[in-house]
Formats: sequence, C-alpha cells, structure tokens
Amino acid sequence: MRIPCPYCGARSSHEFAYLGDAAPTRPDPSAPDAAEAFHSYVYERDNPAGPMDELWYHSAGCRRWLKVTRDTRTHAITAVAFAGTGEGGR
Amino acid sequence: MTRLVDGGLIDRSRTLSFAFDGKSFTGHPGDTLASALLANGVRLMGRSFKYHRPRGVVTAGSEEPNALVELRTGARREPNTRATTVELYDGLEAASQNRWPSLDVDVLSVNRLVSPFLGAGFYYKTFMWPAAFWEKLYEPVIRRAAGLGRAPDAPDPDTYEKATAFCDVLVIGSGAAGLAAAQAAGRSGARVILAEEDFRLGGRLLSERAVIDGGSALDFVARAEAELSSLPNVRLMPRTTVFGAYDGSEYGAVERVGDHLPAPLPFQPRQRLWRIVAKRCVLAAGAFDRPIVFPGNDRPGVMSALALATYATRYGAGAGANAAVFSTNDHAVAAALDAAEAGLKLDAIIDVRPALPDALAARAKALGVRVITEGEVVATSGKCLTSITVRTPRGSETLTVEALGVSGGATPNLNLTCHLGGKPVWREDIAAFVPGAVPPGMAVAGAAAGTFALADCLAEGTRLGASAASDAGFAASPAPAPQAEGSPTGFKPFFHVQGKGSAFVDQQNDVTAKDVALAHREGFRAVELLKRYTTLGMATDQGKTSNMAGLALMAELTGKGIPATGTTVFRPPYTPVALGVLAGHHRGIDFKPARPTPTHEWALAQGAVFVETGLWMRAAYFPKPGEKDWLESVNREVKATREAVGVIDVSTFGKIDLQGPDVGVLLDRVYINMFSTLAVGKARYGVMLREDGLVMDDGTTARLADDHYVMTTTTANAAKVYQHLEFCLQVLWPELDVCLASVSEQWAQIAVSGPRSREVLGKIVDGLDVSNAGLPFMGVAQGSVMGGVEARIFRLSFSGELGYEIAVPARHGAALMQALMAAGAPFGITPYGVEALGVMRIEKGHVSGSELNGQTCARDLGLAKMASTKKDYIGRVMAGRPAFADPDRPTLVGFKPVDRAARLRAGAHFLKVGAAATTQNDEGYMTSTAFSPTLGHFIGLGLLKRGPERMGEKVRAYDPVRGGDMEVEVCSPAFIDPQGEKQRV
Amino acid sequence: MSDLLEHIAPTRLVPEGHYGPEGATGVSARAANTSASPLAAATLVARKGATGRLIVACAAAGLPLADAPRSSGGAGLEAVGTGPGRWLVLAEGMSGPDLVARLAGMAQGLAAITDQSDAHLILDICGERARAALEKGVTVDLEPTVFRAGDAATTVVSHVGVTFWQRDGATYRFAVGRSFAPAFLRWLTVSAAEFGFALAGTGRG
Amino acid sequence: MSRYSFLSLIANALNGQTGWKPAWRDAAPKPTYDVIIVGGGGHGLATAYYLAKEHGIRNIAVLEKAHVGSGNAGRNTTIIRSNYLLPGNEPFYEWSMKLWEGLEQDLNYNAMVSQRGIINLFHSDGQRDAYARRGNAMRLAGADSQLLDREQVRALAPFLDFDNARFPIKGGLMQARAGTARHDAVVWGYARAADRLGVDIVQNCEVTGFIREGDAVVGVETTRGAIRAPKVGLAVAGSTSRLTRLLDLRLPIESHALQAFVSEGLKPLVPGVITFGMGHFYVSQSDKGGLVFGGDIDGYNSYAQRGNLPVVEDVAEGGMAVMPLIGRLRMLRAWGGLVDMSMDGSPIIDVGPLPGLYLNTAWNYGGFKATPASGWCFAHTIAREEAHALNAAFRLDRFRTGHIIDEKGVGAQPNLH
Repeated sequence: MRIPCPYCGARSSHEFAYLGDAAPTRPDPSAPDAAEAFHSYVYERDNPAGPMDELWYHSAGCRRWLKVTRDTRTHAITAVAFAGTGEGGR
Repeated sequence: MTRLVDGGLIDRSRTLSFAFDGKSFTGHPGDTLASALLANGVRLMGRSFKYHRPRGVVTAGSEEPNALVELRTGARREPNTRATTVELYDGLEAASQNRWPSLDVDVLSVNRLVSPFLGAGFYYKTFMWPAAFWEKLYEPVIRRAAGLGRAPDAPDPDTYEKATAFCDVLVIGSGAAGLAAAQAAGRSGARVILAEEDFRLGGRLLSERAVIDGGSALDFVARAEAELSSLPNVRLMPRTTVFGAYDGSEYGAVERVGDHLPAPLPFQPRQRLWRIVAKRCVLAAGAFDRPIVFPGNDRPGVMSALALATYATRYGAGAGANAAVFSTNDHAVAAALDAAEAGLKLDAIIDVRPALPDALAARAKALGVRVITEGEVVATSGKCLTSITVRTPRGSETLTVEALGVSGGATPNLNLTCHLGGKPVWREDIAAFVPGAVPPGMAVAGAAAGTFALADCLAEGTRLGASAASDAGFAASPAPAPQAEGSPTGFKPFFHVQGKGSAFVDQQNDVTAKDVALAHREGFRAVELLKRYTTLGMATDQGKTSNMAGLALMAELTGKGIPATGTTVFRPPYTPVALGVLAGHHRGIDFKPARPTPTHEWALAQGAVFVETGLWMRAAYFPKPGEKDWLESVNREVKATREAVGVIDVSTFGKIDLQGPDVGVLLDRVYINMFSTLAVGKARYGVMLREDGLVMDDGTTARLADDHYVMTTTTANAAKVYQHLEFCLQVLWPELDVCLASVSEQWAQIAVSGPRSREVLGKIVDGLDVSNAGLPFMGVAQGSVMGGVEARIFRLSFSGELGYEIAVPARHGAALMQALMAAGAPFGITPYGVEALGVMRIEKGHVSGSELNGQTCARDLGLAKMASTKKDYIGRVMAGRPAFADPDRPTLVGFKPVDRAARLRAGAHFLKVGAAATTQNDEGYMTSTAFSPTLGHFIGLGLLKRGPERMGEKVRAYDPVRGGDMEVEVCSPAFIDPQGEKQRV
Repeated sequence: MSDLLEHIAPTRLVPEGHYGPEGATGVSARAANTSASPLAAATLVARKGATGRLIVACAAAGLPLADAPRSSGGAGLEAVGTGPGRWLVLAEGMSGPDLVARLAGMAQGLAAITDQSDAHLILDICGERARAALEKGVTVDLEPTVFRAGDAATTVVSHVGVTFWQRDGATYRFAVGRSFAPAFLRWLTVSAAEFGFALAGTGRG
Repeated sequence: MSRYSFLSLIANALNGQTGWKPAWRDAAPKPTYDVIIVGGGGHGLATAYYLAKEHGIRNIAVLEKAHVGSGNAGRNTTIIRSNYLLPGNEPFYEWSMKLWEGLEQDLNYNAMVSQRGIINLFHSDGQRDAYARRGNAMRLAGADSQLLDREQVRALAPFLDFDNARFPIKGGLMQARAGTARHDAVVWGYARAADRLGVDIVQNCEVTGFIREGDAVVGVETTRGAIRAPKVGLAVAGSTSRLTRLLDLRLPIESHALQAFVSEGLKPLVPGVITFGMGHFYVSQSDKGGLVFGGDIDGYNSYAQRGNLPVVEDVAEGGMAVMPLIGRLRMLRAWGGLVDMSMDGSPIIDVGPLPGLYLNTAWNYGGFKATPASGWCFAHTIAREEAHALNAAFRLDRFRTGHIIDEKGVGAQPNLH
C-alpha cells in the first residue's frame, strides 16, 4: 500500500504509523458528561466496512499527521490531507 | 539416452556434468535439470506425498507438482525444488526426496496397499482409540512419513537483497503477448520493466514452430529482445518471477541472481527481492496445459502434452523412446506435431474429438503420426510408462509407448489478477476461467486472458502495451502489431475419463477422483471445503495442475455446472518464495540496527560488557580483573558511586527541543503536573499519561529560556513521545505555537553521581558556578566545559546521590567521558553500567520500565500526588474511572526478604502467607529486584494489593517457575535516604 | 550478514577502504562531516503560521527556501526541506552555534532553530552505479527524470531514517542519524560492493 | 448418523468409502428457534454444541453466510495454548486447554490436537522476568509452565541462532501442554457433533437485519428469510461491527487484517511452537510438514482479508533472525484473516447490550485457541443469562469502569495489541 503524502509524495505504508478512525474528536474535559464522552472517544469505533477517514503519521518522513480517506474493503485511498489544520503547512 | 539428434535451444558444443541420487549424468547449457534427466532416460524423479507412488515430471514450468528434488547439499540444500525450473550447471547435485531407502525402492509405498483406508478425511475419523495413542504413536509416525524434502542442516550461507524499482508499465511474461506489449510500451518512451520467470525470453514461442512477420518465432524473439535491450527506458528482467500483486500498484518479484550457478558470484546475492511500483501492468503470463483425469494418469512418462513438446523442441529431449499424445484441442495437437518434426518419435495422437482440422490431420499424415479420434486413454501400465490402453467407440487397443502427452485444453494463468480480491469469471466459449475484476492499473493480454491464437496474442499485447503507456502519460505511436498466421484453436471441453483404477486429480497430494466423490458424499461440496477436506490444490504447485480438474469433477457430481460450483481464490505468492529473500540483508547481527552511544568505543576499551536496550547497545557493567561474576562488578560500581563518584552515559534518553510561546501550555496538557510555572533554569520530573489514564512515560523537562524547554523521555519511548507531542500539536491543539525538534542524536549526555561529583564537575567546567547555591538541585546551567565545548548541565539524580547530567554535542561525548575520568581519578571515579544504574534506582524506589509497563496508573506507582488538580491533562478524565480508584489495586511498595540471605526475583507473585496458590489469591507481583550493596541484601519493588497499608506485613513471594517460594516483608519503596537529602547537598 | 562485514563490529562505522571486486569502483562514498572538516547543521522550523513570512525573510537574507522536499543554496548555506515549514540547514566552515546565530538573524523570530551539527553522519554518495546500489534500500524513485538535482526525500532506508538530496547530477548527500550510521554503512557496503565500493572519511578499521 | 469407529472404518474400506453420509445435514432454516447463533465458525458451532450438550437447548440454528469454517476458523495458525498473564484471561484459556485435551473423545472426531509445547523466547533479563511473572500466573491458574535457560532451549531447538544473533537468546517460557490442532477439523468436529444433537446448521444464509420488539432483539432477517428466536448470539469475529451497526451499536473493536503463512512441506524440523521475543515471528510445523508461521497484524483497519508486503518482509526478517536455516525454504501460501481487534486486546463474551442479544467478539488474533472455552462460556452466558466466572472479566462495560485486560500494556489502540 502506498500513501500519497501531501509533502513527501507517495510512500510505502511502512513509513507511517497508524492511529485509526479520524472521526472521534477529543471531548470537552470540563463538560458534565465528560466521563461518558471520553469513554466513547477513547474506546468506541464505527469500524466501517467502506470509506473511512483515518489518521496516519508519517513517522519516517515529514512527521506530519495525515487524514487519509481509505476504503477498508479495498484499501483504495481517495483523499489525503494534513490533519488538524486542513492547510498545507504550519 | 533419449536426447534427440539435433535441435533445441541447448548448446551442444558444451557438456555439463551433474548428479542425481549420486549417479552421474551429462547435459548441456540451456537444459533444465528435468530436461537433462529426460534426455538421459530418467523418468522416475520423485515420490508422491501420501502413497509414495513413483512419479515423473509432468510439466516444463514452475507449476510442476511431481519432479521435486533436494538441490545442492549441506547448508545450501534446497528441498522441494522443481527440476523443471533448475538451470543445469556444471557440478549440479540433486537428490530425490520423500523416499526410503531409495527412489526406486521406497518402503512407504506400502501405503498404497492400505489406500482403501486412506481416503480423504481419513485422519479425522480415526486414531482416536485409545485416546493417548494419537500423540504418542500415530502422530509421530504420520509426521515422519509426511513432509517432502529436508531442510538444510545449517544457516543459509548465501546473502539476499531487497530493492525497489519504479516503472510506468510492468509487463509480466515475455511470450508473444508480453513481448508485443513491452515493445509497444517501450517505443513510447515509457519506463518499462519486462519480468520473465524463465531464464530466456520467449515463453511458448521457444517451443513452437510458428511464423511471425514472415520469419520464425525464434527470430521474432531475438529481434524483440535486441530492440528492448537497446531501449534505455526498458529493463529486461529474466529469471524474475512476479509473485504477488499488492495494494497501491506494488508488485513483489524475486530475481534469481545466482541460482543458475554453483554458488552466487562474489559480492552478489543469491536472490533479490524486487518491490516494483508500476503505474500500469500488463499481465501476459500465458496459460497452463490442463490435465485430464484418467486411470493411471500418474505414471512416470505421463505428462502435459505441451511439456512433452517443449522437451522435444526447446530442449532436444525425448520424454521417452516413443510417445503418444492424448488431447482435446488443436493447440496440443499442433505442439505434438512440432515435437515430431523436432525428432520425437510420436506414434499416435489420441483425440477425444470426432476429427482433427484438416491442416493438422494433413500434417500428422505427412509426419506418419497415427490419429485416433474419439479416443480416450483408460489405463496405463509399467512402473514407468510402458503402454497405454485406448478406448474408442470402435473398441480398445493397447499402444506401447514410453511417454504420453496429455492436454485437456488451456487454463489461463490469471493467478495475479486475484491477489487483490478479484474473482475469475467463467467463459463458456473457451470452457475456462478468465480474469474478472483485476487489480487497479492491470490489463491482461494473451493466453492469460483467454486469447489463444498467436496472431490475437500479438495484437492484444501490442494494443494493451500501447494503452498502458498512454494511460501512464506517454504517447504511444500506433505501430502495427507483429503478424502471425492463423492457428487453429478448436477444442472440446473434457476433464475426466470414466474408468477403473486410481485417477489422480492432485498428483503431489495423491487426491483421486474417488476422493472428490467421497468429499461430495460427506457434504464437503463448497470448493473451499473440498480443498480443505481432501487437500486438493494444497500441494506445492498451489493447485495450478489440479484445481480446475477438481472443480470440474465436483461440478459433475453436484450437477450444478462449473461456474456455479465456484473457483478457488488465488493468493500470493504465485510460486513459492524463499524466506531468505524476503528477509534480505536483515538477518543475524544485521536483523536490526545496533545503535552505539557516543562513548561506546571508550566503554569497549574499558572492557565493558554490553547489553541490548531496544536498538541501543549500552554498557551493562565494567568488570575488573579478578571479579568473579557480574554481581561483584556491579556491587563495586554502586559502592563507588554512593561513596565517591561514578559516571554513566545516559545519551540514550530521548531528548526533545521545544520552542515557542505555547510550550508551557502544551506541557501542562501532556504532563499530569505543572510546567508552565517552571522557572527558567530549572528542571522538573514529569509523568505523562495516555488518554486512557495509564502512565505512558516519565522524565525530566528543563526550561532553558522563557519559550524554550528541553524534554527527556525514557530510552524506550523516545519515538513514541515525539509522535505523541506531534499528535497533540497537529491534531488536538493545532492552535498552539510550539516547534519540536528531536535532539536525541545531537547531545551526548553523561551522568556523574556521588558525593564527590561536584568536585569532579568543578574541574571541567569553564568558570561555571556549580556550588549548591550556584546550581541547586533541579537547576540547569548553560555554558561550556573542557575549555570551550558548549554544555548544558542539569543537576538531577536518578541514583539518589548528588548528581549532574552533562550534555555536550555528541562528537565531544567520548572526550567528556575521558575528561570526567581524569578529573575524577583522585576520587576513584568509577564508570558504571545500566546494571548499577538499576540497583541504585531500586534502592531509591524510582520507577522504571518494569513499573511503567503500560498497565499501571499514576496512583499504582505512588505518583498520584503529583497530579495537578488545577488543569486538564491527557488521561485525566479516564484516570477517574472506578477501577483506577479501587483500593484493592496493586500499588507500589518495597520488599525485603525475611531471610536476608535470600535472593529476590522479579516476576514472583504475592500471596497472603498460608493462602492457596490460586489466581483468586493473587495479590500482585514483584516488578524489579536488585542486590543492594548498600544494605547488604536483596531488595525489590512490587505492586501489591493495598500495598501502602501493609507496611511490615510478611507476604509470600511465589515463583514456582524458578523454584522460588519465600516470605518477604513489605516496606517503603525508598530503601535509602527516603527524604532525598543526599541529592540536595 | 555477509562475509564482507564479518569482522566489523556492528556498532562501528565501516572503515574507509575499497570493498568488492578489485579494480572496479562503481560507487564512492565520503563522509562529509569528519572531525577534520566539520559541517554545521541546524533545523529551522517555522513558527505557527509563519512559514510564508519566514521564506520571505530568508530569501531577503540570501537563502531561498522551498516549502517542499527540495534543497536550495545561498549565503553559504544549504537548506533542505524535511517537512512543511521545516528545513535542515548545513554550512561548511562554521560552528553549530555560529550557524544557529546566523539563522536566528535571518529568521527574525519567525522560526525555532536548533543546532544539529552533531546529530548526523553526512555522507556523499556518487558513482556510475550509485543509483543501482541505492535502489537496494531507497524506496523512493531515483530515476533522474523523476528525482532531479535539488530534490530531497526524508525516508527510511534499510530500517534507518535518513534525509537525502541530490546535490548535482552526480552526488546524493545523505544525512543519517549519528547512532544509526554504522547500520547504514553496513547496508551501503554490502549493497555497493558488487559494483566496487570506495568508502572514505570513516576512519581506519 | 454413525459414530466413527474401527468397525465403520473397516466397513468403508471394503465398500470403497461409499457408506459415508454427509458429516452434517445441510439444514434449511425454520421460522423460529430457541436460540440463533450467527456465525458458523468454530466459536459459533462450539456454542451451539455446548448449548445442546450442557444446557439441553437443542432447538438452535447456526446461521452461516457462506459455508462452515469459511472465516477465521480456517485462516489461523492453529496454535492452542494457555500462557496468558492477567487474571481476567488465564483461567479462561486454561479451561479452553482442558477442553482441547478431551475434545476428540467428546466430539468423536480427530481434531489432531498435538500438545508438542510452545516456547516463548526471551532475550534480556527484563523479558525473562516478565515471562517469569507470566509463568507464575499460569501456575496460579493451574496451568503448566517452565522457565527454560539458554541451554535447555538449545536442547529442544538446536537450529535457532544462538551465535550470531542481534538479540541473543537467553531462554524461554515453555508450556508443554500447548501445541496445535487441525483448524478445519475443529470446525467439522463441532459441526458434526452439534448436528447430531439436533442443531440446524444453515449455510449460505447471511444475516441482513435484526427483528426488534422495542429494544429487544427477537430474530434476524436473512437472505433465506426471517428467523425468530428470543435469544440471538453473535459470533462473527471481524464482521461484528457490520452487524451491530444495524442495531446502532458502536463497539470497542476494529477489524484488521492478519496474515499467516505456510512453507512447502518438510520432514520434521520444528518441535512445537516457537515465538521470537524481539521480532514478529512465530512458527510451528503441521502434520503435513509445512512450517506454519506468522507475525504482526498489518496494522490498519481492513475488511479485505489480505495484507501487504511490508508485513511479509517483517515476518521473514524475524524468521531469518532467529532461525537462519530457513533461508532456502519457501513460503508456499499466505492468507489473511479478518480479525476483531479490541481496545485492550482481550475478548468480550457478554449478555446484551440489548435484551435478547448476546455478544461473543474481540478475539483479536487469538480466537482459535479459545474456541472450546468460548463456545462453552458463551453457551453458559446465553442459557443462564449471565456470565460464567470464567468469562466474568470479558464484559463489555469494562471499558467504562476501567477494568481493562491489557496483556501488552499498549492501551486503547487495537493495532498495537
């Protein structure tokens, strides 16, 4: 599998570290339901069979976290962007 | 000898000697082991897996199921090597396998006498009585009888490499379609790789008498090869098997660099793994000759008709003194006639069809070959084939032949098209599976796609080669395809001759038509169940010669037809791949990088004993002459440090440079304690959690300037923590203005510890005030040492003694160590290793990797009081879950053996004294132990249920795996200087 | 493992010398930052949202920067893009602290600058068969029409993280983490030996 | 249907093996059952068998999308062992081991349970102590374990690299009772035994939805029609989320690809199972002679039942590092399983989370060895509406309460377990 890193170009997936589903976002730790929200954030996953936004870290390359849209049935990658900012750089 | 008089692509001017089962033979360059054996009249080449039946070669390619040999000897022995793919070299040694005492007389061939018992699934129904006999008696016997060849006796002496290649168009296979595709793509300027499994380009063209562009097929191959070689954008890769298609248009291939030689050339590998990244791929892998299942079809001498022809035409080898062909299709008949023209004595063609096309009939007549139409071979005889029985509507007759070529038609070689989940589809018009969904970027040309006529293969190859190049962005000029005369492609679907006697579907695994029927009878009808129940298709040919027939037989039995019965899915590898080549350079000492510290060579010169710490090599201890064991050395090192001064290289810690206005905010969020309030010039110990509330790492972080901090991590977690910080900055809080840089490699860091450490340090600093006032505990100084070497000095202590960590640019690490040694000589400065470091931290009750094992929370480790309640931090919320506050949770305490002479061992579990040794009574375990030279007995740290409430209690340390079972006393984890006074002096 | 390396400790740099068939030198490599000729290095990391302004500031000071995996030179410095808003900057004949100060002057507070002069082995690799040797570990396309002079890559070679760039048509410059340099050289030596490999600057064995 | 016995074997040898009947009926689904088990793999079939045998519930359907054993039951490395560390796990796996030891007699089917031992190699003092901790935990649970030193390992496996290794072997933790079983035969044995007790094994029957009454699950929609039952148990490994999605449930699991490999057949070489402590490699040898080996999961969510080359290389590197005589042996086949990795690396066998629903999932890469105990405990949980003590720790709400069972200590990231 090759991941088209927006900075480095397409690289073998072994240059990257995988975190998983990009959908969960860190809840507000001061909210009254924080315990339940964190449980969901840390542990519960949609685990879709199909396209999924996921976080990969280009650990052996530019050290950027990427949001990769990938189909878990075919491994086909349809979109890649820097995670977090959505923009091209710092 | 059955070497034909002339012809073949062998160099008859040179003779090669080789040995098979200790007997000497000769062959020629261009031969394979199989062709040379046949040319020497050797037909018996192996024994089958289960019944140990005599077997001969059945193919001329990598799909060979029978002619498996142990090639070479000793450490280079290669079991299960297909004689059909071994290029002959001078001095080659091969031996048959899976037989005893000899290939000719194999005692285990008695298995076939009990074959009425040994049907498919036989094992599952038996060997159960009595229960104990399976493992003691039956299984060992089965294991010894099973298996094929023997593994080598010693580590592989050869080397391997792994390489990556990129191309616009990868062409797999160099037959007519592949060559045409490579030419079309190559002429466009696209980067082309042409991979060919064989040692010669040409594929079937090397074995057939076709006319292309008015000349011979061989001339066409030569011209194409010459042209492709001349193109700088084309890479020809013979002896290269593409074994797998992977995601992202990556293909795995093995180049056999030195397998055709007695040993690889100096400085060259035996094989090279290629990862080929191809924008487009044209698969032109040809087709397999389809066997027909008939009684006696496994006798040596019976083989594929195309193989029979190949041996005659390409290798000038007769498969027997005379031969017949049993066919269902024009292609096989034509190939057989080619063989006859090449000099093979072909007595008869037995075809299942009512008539042959006129042209073929006329050729047969001209060559004096008898044609028996509507014929089926129903029996064979001889240990190696001596005769066959042919049945026609007109009666039966027996023909005396030594070789029988069999062809049931063509099965497209679509293996690679399935590797990404594509399923083949059935084409009724050619009675074959052809590629269905193919991997992205792949196109299939020629026989692999079910296109069989030569002219069509050339045209399709040209077309797909050009379109692959144009898809990759190159303008392919529309050159005409090479032209060939039409070749007849008539056939009749025919899989199975009804008759008495064992008819083999999978020759290597001895699966017969009867076994398929039995599987059907017992309900194992799904193709995958059939395969697993009978082992059909699980031999080393991966079903290439057996799956299709097995499927056809099952379809006959279910009456559902072949497409509804299904197909098996092909997975990588296409052909078996040596494990050595998949590992490449990474074996032995080069399995993983060995990282030396900046003082490694110095430590080596001091006689240090090293230990692997992750990838690092660290000094474990520094033995001195006369010391009887490591413990004596370590005790000396600890004592010297506690009483005077010691030094250790701690460069392996992760070091991260953090700059920017928001560093303090970031650190407050990743550590449980506060860092934004840390004064410039100060360091603080911090603990960070994972978001699930468990401890991730610890270390000290210092503030060098208002917006500049440097963090240390544990050696093990350096990369993980850096990644975590980047996650925080890029994903969680992208608004924070913090810049990270790893400085782990930049700085050498040496800890100098002990009551005399200040005096030692004082001698090497360039005018820095290192007094207790000038550089207090947890203070940080920046300046220089050794007359101008930039340095950072941290007053930290892992040992509990007065201590400093001095960081200098890495190139000065060894010099710093030497300077410290010189400066400390008057005080008896002693280098110590990670063993002594471990002893001292256990004496102090500091946690380390054994406690920070990912299963402990801050409270378990007695660190909960560090947690700030004034802020949020990663892991805070989840650390509030009920289980984390359970007072019964094992918590860190210290332990002493009640018998002070006893040795404690980490890994012992704690039980209440008198309690039964059960999981329910398990109260925790010992995490770390050491002999404390300071106290004169062993000490330990451990996690004990309600530990801190149980000071002074005696508990049982249960260690049955090392024969240990003793009472230990619970105590504070801080064995020495619990108030931490020594480090503050 | 290979006979070539059998007597070389895995923690030491492969000593300078010739490896492989006598007479042939298809690949040459030379350590560029030896103790005799130090080479200063620093990471230059743009502050939050400051990449564009940093590029402008540095360009004004004579150092053009590309926010891409490219190398560029100017003002006696060589800068290589290693990530968005990140560069590795090299300077000959300068100390690390001097380089840091120099860059700080150029960056005008728009970047974090960290001395890395001791963090790497800098290795120049060239020769007719350099690409053939490098493709045995580099998983980036080195075809000259694809990876051109000035192009850079941060990647992993034989389990070792590296940044490398093509300085000119003939030379690839590799920056390899100091503690990984022995492993990298072991891989390079066995990979280049078949073409004849001349290694210099790593000290005598 | 007859038992397999000497007599039946001889009779069939004489009649050309024509007397055998289908090993289990190819049942058509009835409209209602007492219990529906979704998933005709080892776990599902074992559950049905033990429900029938131990709890007297025989009106059961096992619904299988394809054919029995077509998922992970036939895509694993056939290892059985009970060398777990944590108290939540070890007694369960030891019970599984005991069931394995009596399985053939119980099922009247030879599943080729072969207790030739497992050795986990260690390469440092720290690893030794960690394995001692584990070995002692095993003893506490009544399992067997031995800590071997280097020479004891050498005596058992002289072909390992003791001399030129990057990470020298210092010893190993051995469980002599561990070993392998023939994976397909386990499936077939349970299928045949369950069928004999009246269980309907319905193949080619894919569940496409759930029938609900209020919150409760009261049946399933399938490609072969609606089937109702007051109790529906899921035992579908990596496909769990696809089904629970239909119920709007999000679970602490991810589906990942796990590759495994087999070499060409060889004469006996490897005794038992050996796992390398410093790389991703473990190996055993099948009765047919193939080296069966594997390593780490591919590391990203996948439903594709296949993996990629970097992991193949990683496994081969581990193999060559520890066993360098395998260099010239060849990888014959590779396959990919669809494994249900959980957030703490440990399984879930639980009642709920909806009325009428029962979960058996999160087997990570270790479901095969658990097959008998998983079925046994899941049957108990379904029949009694509560967990047995052996699976009490495998509850779903442990992630909420913090009672996680993380053998490796890597936290809530499935691909690291």
